[in-house]
Amino acid sequence: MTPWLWLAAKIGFAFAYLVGAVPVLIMMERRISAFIQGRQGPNRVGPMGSLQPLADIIKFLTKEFVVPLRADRWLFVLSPLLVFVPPMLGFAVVPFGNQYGDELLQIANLDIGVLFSMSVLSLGVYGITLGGWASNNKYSLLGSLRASAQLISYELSLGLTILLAVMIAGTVDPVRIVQWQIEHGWNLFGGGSLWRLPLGLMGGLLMFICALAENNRLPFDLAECEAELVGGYHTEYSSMSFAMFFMGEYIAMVVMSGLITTLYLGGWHFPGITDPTDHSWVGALLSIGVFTAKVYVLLFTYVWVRWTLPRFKYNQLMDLGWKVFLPIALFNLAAMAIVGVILEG
Amino acid sequence: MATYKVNGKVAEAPAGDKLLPHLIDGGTHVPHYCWHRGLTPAGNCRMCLVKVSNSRKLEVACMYPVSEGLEVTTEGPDVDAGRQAVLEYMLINHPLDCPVCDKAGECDLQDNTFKYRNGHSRFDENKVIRHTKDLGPNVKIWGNRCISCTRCVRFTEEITGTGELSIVNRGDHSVADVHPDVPLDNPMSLNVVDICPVGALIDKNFLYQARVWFSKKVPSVCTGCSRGCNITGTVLHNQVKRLQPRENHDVNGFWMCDAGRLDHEWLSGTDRLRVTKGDAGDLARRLVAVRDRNGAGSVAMLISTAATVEELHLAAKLAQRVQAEVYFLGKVRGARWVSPSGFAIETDKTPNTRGALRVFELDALPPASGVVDAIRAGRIKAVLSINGIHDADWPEGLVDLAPRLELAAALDVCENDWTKVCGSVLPSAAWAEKSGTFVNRDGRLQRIQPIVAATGTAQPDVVWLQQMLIELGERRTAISAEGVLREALRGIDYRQIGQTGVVLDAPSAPAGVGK
Amino acid sequence: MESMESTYRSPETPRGAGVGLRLRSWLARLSIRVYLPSIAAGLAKTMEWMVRPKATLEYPEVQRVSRKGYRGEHRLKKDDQGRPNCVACFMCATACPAECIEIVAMPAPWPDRDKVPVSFRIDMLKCIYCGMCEEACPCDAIELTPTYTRVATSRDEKVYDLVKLLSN
Amino acid sequence: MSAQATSAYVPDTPASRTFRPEVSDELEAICARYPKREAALLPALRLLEREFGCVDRPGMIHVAERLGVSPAKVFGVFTFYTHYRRPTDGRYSLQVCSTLSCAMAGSERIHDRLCHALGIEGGGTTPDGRFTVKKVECLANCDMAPCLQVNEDFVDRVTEADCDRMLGEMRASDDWHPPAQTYHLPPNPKHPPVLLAHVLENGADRIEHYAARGGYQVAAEIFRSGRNPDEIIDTVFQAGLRGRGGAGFPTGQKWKFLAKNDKPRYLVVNADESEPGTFKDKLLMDRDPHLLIEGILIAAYAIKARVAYIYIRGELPFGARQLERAIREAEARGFVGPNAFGSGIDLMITVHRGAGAYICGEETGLLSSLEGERGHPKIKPPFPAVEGLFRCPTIVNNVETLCCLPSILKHGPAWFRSQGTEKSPGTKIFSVSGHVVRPGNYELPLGVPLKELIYDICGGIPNGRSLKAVIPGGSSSPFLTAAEVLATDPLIRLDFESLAAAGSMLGSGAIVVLDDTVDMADILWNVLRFYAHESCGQCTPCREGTGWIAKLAGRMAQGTAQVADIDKLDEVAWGMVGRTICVLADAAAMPARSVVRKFRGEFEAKLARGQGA
Repeated sequence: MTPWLWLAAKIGFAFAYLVGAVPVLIMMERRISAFIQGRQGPNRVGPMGSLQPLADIIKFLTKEFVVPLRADRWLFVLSPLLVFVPPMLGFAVVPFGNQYGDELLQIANLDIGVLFSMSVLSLGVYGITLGGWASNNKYSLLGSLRASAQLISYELSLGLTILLAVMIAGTVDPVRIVQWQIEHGWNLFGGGSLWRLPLGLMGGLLMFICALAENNRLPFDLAECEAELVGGYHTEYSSMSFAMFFMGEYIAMVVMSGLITTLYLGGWHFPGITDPTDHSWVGALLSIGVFTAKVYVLLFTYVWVRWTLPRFKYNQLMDLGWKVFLPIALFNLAAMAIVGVILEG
Repeated sequence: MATYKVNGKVAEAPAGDKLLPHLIDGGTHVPHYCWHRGLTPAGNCRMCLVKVSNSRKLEVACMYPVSEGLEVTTEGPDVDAGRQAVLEYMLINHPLDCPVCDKAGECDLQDNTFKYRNGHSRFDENKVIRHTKDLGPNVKIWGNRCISCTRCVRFTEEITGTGELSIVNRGDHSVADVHPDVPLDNPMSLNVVDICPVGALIDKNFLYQARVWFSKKVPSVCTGCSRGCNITGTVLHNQVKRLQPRENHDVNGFWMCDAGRLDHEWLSGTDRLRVTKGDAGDLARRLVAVRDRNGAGSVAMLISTAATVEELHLAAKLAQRVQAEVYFLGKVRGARWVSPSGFAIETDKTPNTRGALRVFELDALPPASGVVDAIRAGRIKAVLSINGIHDADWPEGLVDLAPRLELAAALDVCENDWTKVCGSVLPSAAWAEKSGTFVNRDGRLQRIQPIVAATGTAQPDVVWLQQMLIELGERRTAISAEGVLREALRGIDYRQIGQTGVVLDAPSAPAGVGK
Repeated sequence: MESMESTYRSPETPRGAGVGLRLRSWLARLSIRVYLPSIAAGLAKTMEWMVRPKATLEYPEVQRVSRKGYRGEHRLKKDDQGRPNCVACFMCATACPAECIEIVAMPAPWPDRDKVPVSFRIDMLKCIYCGMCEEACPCDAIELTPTYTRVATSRDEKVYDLVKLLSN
Repeated sequence: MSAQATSAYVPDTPASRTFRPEVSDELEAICARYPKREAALLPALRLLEREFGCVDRPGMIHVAERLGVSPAKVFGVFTFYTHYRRPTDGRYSLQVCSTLSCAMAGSERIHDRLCHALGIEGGGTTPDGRFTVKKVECLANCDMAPCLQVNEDFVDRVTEADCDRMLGEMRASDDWHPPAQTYHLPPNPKHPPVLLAHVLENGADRIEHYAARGGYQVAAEIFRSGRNPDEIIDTVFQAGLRGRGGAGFPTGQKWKFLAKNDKPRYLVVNADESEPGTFKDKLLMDRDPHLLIEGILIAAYAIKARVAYIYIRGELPFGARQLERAIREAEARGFVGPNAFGSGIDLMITVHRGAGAYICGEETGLLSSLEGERGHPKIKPPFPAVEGLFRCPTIVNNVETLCCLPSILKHGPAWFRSQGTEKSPGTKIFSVSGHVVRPGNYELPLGVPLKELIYDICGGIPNGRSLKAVIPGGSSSPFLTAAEVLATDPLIRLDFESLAAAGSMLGSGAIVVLDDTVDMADILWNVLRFYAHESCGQCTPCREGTGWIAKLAGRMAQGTAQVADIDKLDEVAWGMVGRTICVLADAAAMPARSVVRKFRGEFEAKLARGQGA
């Protein structure tokens, strides 16, 4: 197979992987929320309600796309795409499996993959901001402003925790970070060194919390806070354009989970299940499976947290971001640097 | 006059008078059943027990004479205990079927039981069963509810003198009844239903028509004859369900006749006019046009003596404006009936003959037959009828002569042969649907007021006539019926008339207008 | 954070406490500050609920059995001869706070009672299912059934007449 | 039910009834005896009964037309009185006395025997329309208990064998009458009778006999001498004669209360002897009617009444016939009628028959009845002496009271006062019935100890039984227990004061003696049933209360009541006292209260047994 075909295949797989996750996530979200509340959740369409997302999609597709009066039509149409596309790009550098033959199961093997994903992921806020502004609705605008402020605030802590993982592994190439973890141990647990254990734990936890904030998930979904802002930045969106926001959010969650998996949870590897040297199709599938499992455990936690914790107030959100997480992340990074230099030269 | 004390307060009454009416007039609550102001006292229900200083035991106020220095106590534990005991006895054989009893809601027994009893009965025995049957064409009796107060018996003996009712059997089987072959069928028979303090005697026409607490009661005046009995209308769902007499000692006492009482069924009849044919302004112009074409006196107005003083006043203005000849439409039926107690049912079955005499300043009203003669003579070219009687004595030949008229128009309440041939018909509000005043045969000005709303496009004649007068430039704006009355009879307004009326002048009762 | 502090006041360290107690106290304060134990407890609680049996019934396959005293749709009871118990006394209409009962009465054709309804209409859309009519009924004629599932496709259908109420 | 309904006796009702001309004239003659035509209503109904066998609807309409009253009024009056023959009554109406003394003597068995023999239920008529059996209230024949009335004739001391025999005879004949009643007077050695001195003598009811023993001398003397009527009133007043009907009001006093106006005055003789246990007036009227007539003459003269009515109860047709005949005899001699005794005074005496209503023994009820109304008592004041019959001053006196007058005027007040006690002078006839060896009428001076009367004069309790209770003055007087009767301190004497002090009353002097075999609950039920049946229905407490306590007592007699019902009966009875126009409610309530209080233990034991079973 030619490299181009491989590339096309991997892109196709990644696209399907991400888009396919959306209905699964919708279903997870609804069923888990129902279970936590003692309900059944949707279970009528298809076996166990599995076709409910399909029904939702049909519904969204058949609904009317309404552009509000005096909205900025172009930006209004464009912004859902801006939310939808960047997370997908971020997945390009995530190694979602080991390798099959010579071919790494990663779309683009960039040396600075981590930095790429960081930069691309933060683009998502444009879609939100523009969408809110283009709606010509004060609630939407407020929601989008909140979203951008929130993103900026937590981007810092997120970046610092990513840097922590990079420092532990000593590389910015995701593949090699995974490799390092296979060899030494998960970054979450300090990569095989006892003194790094608290730092890793703290970093992993912080990264997950910041990911919640980045993805506008509860308890940090101030941007679409119904009580105050109707629907937040997507108040005016309907039909498929609303679905794009929706999908974008879920895809961002998947990508973020993939990133956390890669940086802190040992990527596609799980001792005893995957063999890094097995480059057969079996090994490749197993590694994809492990990666998927880890990602979905994280996604489950997203949902679980959502139906457990109440929404913060905006001032609390900002306090937490700037006064707690940022110092902790900074301290973590400094400790890593200083102690690392002292202990390991 | 003797001075006595009621609950410590000094009162005065002629010595020897029975206590009860004076207590009630003095505003003291004394429950009673057998006593009725319009009947001789019987003293048998034993409910009006009071404590008097001259007697150890409780005495019935309806039979106890006022005497100098008497001290009367009408409340307190002793008196209440006595009344409670009497009520308990009264209730033991009473069926307690208030839920299906038409009297419920206006029942003295119910009210007093609510006031004095605790809802508990010590009576565990079988109740006495008495008859339920028709007493006559209008009255039905539920004997089980009868408390043998004999009000109805005394009414038929003292007021109508017909004596159809008596208490039959004795002891706890006592119940009011008629002789099996002689029904209760006198011209005032339904009054026994009003005076029955419980639901034993029931008006068959009102039977199960309404629960009284859902209905509304509006005071008015009967239009059944020139007596002008004061009445109260019971209304439910914008329908007159029943008419009852209202106390007015200058007119009808406590009573009214059955004919007047049942004279409301046509109000919601199918032959009521509900749709306007033509238009008031147009009609006015055409009347003037007829006058202009044929000269003064070519227009005739046929006004019924059921029209109110206000309507007559406006009609007089219109007649003046179109230089019309005025004739009057009446309704004279039967023979005068006077009860031994002096209650009279008049032959003039319209309420306002006297009012017409006064407004038109006539000594006698030209009868409707004059119109027919005038049309035959070719003098009259237009006839406008203003009628509020649903079965008036229309002059013979009028309908047949309609083709010879240039204009036939009617303001009427019901469809009849005449309105069928009229080019313009303006539906009028009937007496129960409008405000106005009548002068009864004794010269008493009394007031009616709307009991129900008019249906369709019907309007009070006061409105129609004012519209016509406005069209003719006689008036600038329409005013209320009361305003028209002030115009017609200077210095008299509705507040002055009140609920019992005012006397306008010395009586010389007119006999009504024939055909 | 101020509001949080005000809600979760840190436990004071008792005066003259030993080292162990002081340490525990400090840890407790820290844990509250960090929220994590509380969050963990919350997550545990939601997890517990997730695995519990569900409260939701799979309607309409599984129908709820109405508890005693459930106030659903009305019905008019009949006696053993199939005649309505109702004597058209209007007590229900009088008691009804929603004024949704409309009765027209007529004399009874049977000797054992005076009055029967010729028309008995309940506007179920006005009804607030308070059960006062049942309380007020002296003849045990009207009652609220456990039925709660009746649907209609027009307003008129929800005005129940005598026939409907008797067959309800 | 249906079988019975088809076989029930349904008489043919004609479309109209009209009196024959001679009856019509008779009616006019009757009407002429009253100032108002409607007062002839009761006699007119009697005419209907006589002419057409019953009072029916068309008959009532005819009478209404003739008397100028409404048919409903006639209907109301007719239904008030129980003694008129109903259209559904059979040829022979067998009326079994069911009140106290007769009930104790077994009238229930007689009734059941008759019903069983005829195959009908009580109150029913045989399908052939021949026999009707019903229970009636006291027939004033208590010493001859049990008593039966066949149409208008009395049968004394009926046994079950008599029933069968009589039924056989009645089946065979269309016009059967029992043998004429015989009278007896038990020996009374201690006190020679005054009023009853001649009643058993042959022909004592004839004017010849009466005149021969000095009768009408007093009246003749008074009328002829033109004495001042007030003198006579004073004489009676001084004699201290007290009313013998029950209340014991001084007669002279009553006469003095007469309103002084120019309205006509009426004397009304209360011969409506219907208090259970009383049978004295019946004897006087049946056997010595002229004594009464002389008394009437004296009283009428004294009170300046020119019209006297004798209201005799409907159940005593023989007495009425005797009186009418006696009046005719007196009229023939010129004692009664226009120009009586040649004194220029016109005096008319009319016998007016009642028709079976105890309440007509109450004076205002009697006056209502006499006016042709339902016998509803009237509210006092005004008292009859001020405004009575036809709204004129009226004196109502008992038969026995009037019978005392001739001897008082003959012998003087001092003689009268020499008998009896200070406050209750004179002799009084005591009607003793129930469980005594010699029941009957005893004329004794007032103040005789009750104990002495029962044990010495009447021979005590028969069959070795012991005394349980005594009703000293008719069933409306509170009961006395054996202990009270036998006590020596206070000794209960038969006078107004002594009995009032004992918590009871002398009443009409009807003494019913109960031995220890009786069930007091049965007795109470019997008494209260009587009052429930006889309440006129005018006042609420009496109308409903008598029925209620009778039903309560009924359940007690049957043992189905609760112990708590004893207090309920007591309270309900108490609620009736003093709240009504007349004293019938009190008359029912007072004995009821005395029985449940004095015999409470017996009631409790019985009801407790009933509940246990």
